[in-house]
Amino acid sequence: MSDLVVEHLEVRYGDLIGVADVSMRVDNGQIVALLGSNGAGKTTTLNAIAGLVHASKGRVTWRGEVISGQPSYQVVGKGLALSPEGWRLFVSQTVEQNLRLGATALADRTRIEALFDRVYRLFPRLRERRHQLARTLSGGERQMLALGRALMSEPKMLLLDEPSLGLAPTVVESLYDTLLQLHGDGLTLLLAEQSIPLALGIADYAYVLQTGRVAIEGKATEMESNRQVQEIYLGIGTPTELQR
Amino acid sequence: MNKIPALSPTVLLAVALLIYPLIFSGAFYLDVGVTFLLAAISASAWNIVGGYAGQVSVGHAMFFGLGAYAPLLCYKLYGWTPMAGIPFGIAASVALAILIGIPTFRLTGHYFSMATIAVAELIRIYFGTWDLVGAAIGLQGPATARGWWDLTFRSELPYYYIFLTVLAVLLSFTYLMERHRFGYYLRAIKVGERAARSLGVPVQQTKIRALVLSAMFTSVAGSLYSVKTGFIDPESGFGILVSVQMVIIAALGGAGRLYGPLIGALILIPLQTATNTWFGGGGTGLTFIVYGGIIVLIARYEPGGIYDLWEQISPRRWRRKHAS
Amino acid sequence: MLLLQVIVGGLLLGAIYALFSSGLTLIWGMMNFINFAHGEFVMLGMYVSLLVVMYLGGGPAAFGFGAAFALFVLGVVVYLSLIRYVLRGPMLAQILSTFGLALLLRYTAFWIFSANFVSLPQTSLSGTINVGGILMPIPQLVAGVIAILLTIGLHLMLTCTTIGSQLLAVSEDRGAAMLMGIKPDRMQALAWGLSAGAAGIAGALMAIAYPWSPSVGETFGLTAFVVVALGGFGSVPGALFAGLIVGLIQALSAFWFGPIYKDIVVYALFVALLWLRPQGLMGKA
Amino acid sequence: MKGFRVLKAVAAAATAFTFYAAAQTNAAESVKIGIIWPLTGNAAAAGQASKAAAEVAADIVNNAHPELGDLPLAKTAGLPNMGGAKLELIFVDHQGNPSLAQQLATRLITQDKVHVLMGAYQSSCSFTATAVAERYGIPFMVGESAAGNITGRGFKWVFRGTPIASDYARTYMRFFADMKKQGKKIDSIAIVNENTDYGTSVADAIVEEAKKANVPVALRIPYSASSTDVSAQILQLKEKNPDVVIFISYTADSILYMKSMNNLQYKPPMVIGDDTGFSDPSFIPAVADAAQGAMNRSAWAIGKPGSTTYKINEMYKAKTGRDLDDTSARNMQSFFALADAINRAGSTDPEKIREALTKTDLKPEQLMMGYQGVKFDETGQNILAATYLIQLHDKSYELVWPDNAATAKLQWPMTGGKN
Repeated sequence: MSDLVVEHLEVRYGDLIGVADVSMRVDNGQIVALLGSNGAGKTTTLNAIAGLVHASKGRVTWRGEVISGQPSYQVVGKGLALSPEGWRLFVSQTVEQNLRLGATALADRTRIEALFDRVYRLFPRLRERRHQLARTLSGGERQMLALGRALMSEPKMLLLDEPSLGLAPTVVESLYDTLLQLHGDGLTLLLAEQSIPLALGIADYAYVLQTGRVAIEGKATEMESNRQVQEIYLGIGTPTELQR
Repeated sequence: MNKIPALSPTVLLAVALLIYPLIFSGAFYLDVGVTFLLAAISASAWNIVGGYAGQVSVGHAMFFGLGAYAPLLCYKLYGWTPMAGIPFGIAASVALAILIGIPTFRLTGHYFSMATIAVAELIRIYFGTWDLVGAAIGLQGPATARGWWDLTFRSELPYYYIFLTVLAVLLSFTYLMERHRFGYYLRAIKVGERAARSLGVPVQQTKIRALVLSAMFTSVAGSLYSVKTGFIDPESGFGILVSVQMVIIAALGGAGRLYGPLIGALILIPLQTATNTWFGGGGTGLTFIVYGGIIVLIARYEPGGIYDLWEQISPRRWRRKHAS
Repeated sequence: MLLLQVIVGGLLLGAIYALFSSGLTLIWGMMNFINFAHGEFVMLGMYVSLLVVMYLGGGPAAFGFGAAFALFVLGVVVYLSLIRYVLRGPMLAQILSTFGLALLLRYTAFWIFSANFVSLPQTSLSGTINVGGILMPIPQLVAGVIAILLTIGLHLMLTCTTIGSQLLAVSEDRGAAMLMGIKPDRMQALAWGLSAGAAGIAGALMAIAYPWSPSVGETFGLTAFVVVALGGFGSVPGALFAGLIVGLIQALSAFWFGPIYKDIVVYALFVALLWLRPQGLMGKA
Repeated sequence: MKGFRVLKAVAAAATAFTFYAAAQTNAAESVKIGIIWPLTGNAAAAGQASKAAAEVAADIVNNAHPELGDLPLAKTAGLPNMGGAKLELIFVDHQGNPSLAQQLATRLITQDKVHVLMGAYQSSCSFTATAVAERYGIPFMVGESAAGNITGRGFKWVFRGTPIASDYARTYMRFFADMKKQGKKIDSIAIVNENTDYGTSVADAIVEEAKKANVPVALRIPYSASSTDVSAQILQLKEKNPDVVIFISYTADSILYMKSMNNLQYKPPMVIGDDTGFSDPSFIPAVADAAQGAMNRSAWAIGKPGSTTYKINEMYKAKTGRDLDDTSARNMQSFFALADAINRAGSTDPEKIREALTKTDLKPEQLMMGYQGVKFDETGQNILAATYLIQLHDKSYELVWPDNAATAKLQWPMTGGKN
């Protein structure tokens, strides 16, 4: 049975359409990649799943429960955490405060220390800088903090929106190592990426979005050789997120 | 289809305003009518910069006050007809608009509102200490008219039609402005300054022009006030309530709409008059409890102003909006 | 010596400005919302103090807490019943709602307590102490010191506690805060409670030394706006410094140029500063 | 047009209400007095107190009060010359807004058909409201506004019962002259005035009279009545150290001054309050232990138990729970003068009432105030209006000047507070 099922999702921003029709599923323990050019609707899809924007049509089901229509502060409590595009850290607060905020939805408060420990073991840099303001961190450190913060709610599934954007190649590499490690620990991942080789390198399954619809889907291994995918990226499809 | 429904409310409104004095000929109702017209003029003047350009000034009393002082000052100093002061009021207001527009328009949002409040308060306090303008005691107009040119009438009727004419001029001007390129510039600025700039809109210049136009008409409103009342002091010219009333009337009716301020005044002035008539003599403060309560309810349930409500319930507009 | 005396007086008053402005700056920074009824919260704090003294016979500590608690509850109620609905609306609807609220609160107090001026009966705080020739009236001294401590306390609460961290998170990025599992509505209600509560205590502190009537809030409201804009919207330390500075400027200009010029000087400096540094003294650039 | 219907409905409702109000009383037999005061806004406290005073005055005229001695119209019920007609008061609230005062005067005259008008506390509102009365030819009694030029604008229909700014100033100068004769040192005075029309006009008058009387004004400090801190002013005074400080202040600020002077240990030889704030019933309880010996201008004195004024105060106190203050008492006195003129006119005809007003000649024993009488000059100003000086002894004011009326001995210098 699939953990996450998205059926015919549509999101409107006033008269603008962010996502026209997206259906997808993520199975327990999978890594699923969500591909597409800038403006194809990746971010909107993730935000709709996490409850940050409202679906105007369609529905999202998580482990048998319909979660579309629920606000994100409820969704996160069900084990589904989103690390949003651009990380959106609380830059005027310290590293530790950011992490603690990540644990807000945690039902079992006694787990906090263990979770801090896990994050600090994963990212020793964050332990060193735990009293520093988030705005003083470097790009790579910010990514670590964003990931760590999302992990603090002890999610079953992690939604990551363009985690590698704007990072140096070596930093991206270690990020993906970490993701694989987390996956090994049993975390399900839904990963939105612009960079195809990176995402397909670790994903089991992939969806390609174009103008707010699923254009192609398939096993990651098959996708890598699919010509259509390449075409989409060469700009045959137009970005339409802001189109009527 | 578009032209007729847009025209007929205007005609109805014009006829209604023209014949109001014939139906309500009592001096008190005429005075309420005059008060209503004055409120509509001030709020419509504010609307140019506050509504159309979206620059919420909470200090428009500075122009109102300058306009109000000028006629009575001319009368006091030189014994001229108060009418002679109106151009001086406009000139002073335009100068002030340019003077404060250049620096304050660099500020956005609440900072602009705060700066306008501060400037208006500054002028109010200063006028309260300035002997030439009567300091705290204020200035009086002619006690009895020397002739028609003193604009000191026994009846309210001439004031009513003078004010109505000014309102008509102002609204026609605004109507033309809406359709002129300048009007599009203003709307672009209201939606987003950065986007407007990227579309080639001269943002700073447009905002200052809007403020100057708004200041001119606000100044005229102030002159009309002091000529009709025959008295002005710092509080009734520059008081913060004068500014706030313009904002409230425009917001209540619908800011950035041609008839928004008019509709706002149509609601607020009778409301003020009615609550004061019914509860004022009791002295319990019920006047303002009811008045404040109604304002809160409107803000709570109809944040876009009454004009929005009207659009929602008007089936013709509804259909048009959803046809596209 | 005389000058030093003037400075001390200005700072003590400025401390109270700081306290009630810190409440205003909190919701201003967090929700980008102008509250025209903030001065009315101060006024209600004064009346609550009077009620506590008259009917419960409490001392300064009791009426301070009473005012803080009553106004906290009022702030939350106001948020839940009114503000949350206009928060997303146009700025004009916000002005409309809080201006209407100000009238409603002012004249409800007027109805209940009449227009007459009242003052608190002599409390246990009275007398003057003399520190090296500088006279400090004990009520003002206690009020000023408590106000500074409470403002610092509010700042520490925001920066050092989990709940404060959650409040700031909502003000910084509402969406991201929701992703953490924070309910913004609850935090904003809390912010309104804290804001009104701070105003309430400030009212209680003013009431010790100052007679008042229902229209007293008007004056405080305008002062608070200037302090908040000077200090930077949303900055509690900014409000503290700006409050002290405004108190000081008022006292000095009243002494040097005469009391009618003190507001002129404050407004002129304020306008000048806005031009030079639009984000305020300590605001985020 | 929808909005038009709303306006019409409101207007209709207002008309209906007016008819309803009119139907409730027997219009033919009563004299309608329209009274315009600030019942809300910043000056509401004064307006409310004056409203209660006018209601007491109407009660005295309308019902038989033989216990009140020579007070005109007290013995009889109603106006004897008009077959016992009653006075009917219609109060309206101008909120301190001159334009609204104008509109309300119009309403009272044209809708409520009042026979006479009274008002309007703030000078600004008196200016505009009296102009309407003049235009319609309705007598207007200015109860309390101090600004000099309310009368003297060539108006025929405006009368003022109260003394005005220049009267007060002359009183102070006569008092100083008296004191100098007794060997008190008055080499310089200071004036501290709130900066709206009231404080400014009184302070201007004092400066002018002081010049004539050769009393140096060492310092004049205008300030805003909404100040929350007055220590800077007190330190300025302390620096100049004048012999007498005159405060022209409203309520909150006068209390603040007395408290702060005590706190900052400043005590001039004498403090004189110019009525208003010093006469507010809130003043004494708030500063009794800080302002002992402070003087106050007042034409009103409660008097000894059993006196007419004492009885009036008891009636007022039963209604409001507070003592009658000077401001309200002056309004009340103006009201009596107006009622007396209406009675003598024997008619509600405005012209007859106006004529009766010009012939008013009330003697001191017919008054509740310490005036030398009520008699209007051709501008409408009461030329016999005068004032006492009273002094705070323990928890009440005692009349200390002029000597012939004094009930207690003047203390000079003042004792101030505990500090």
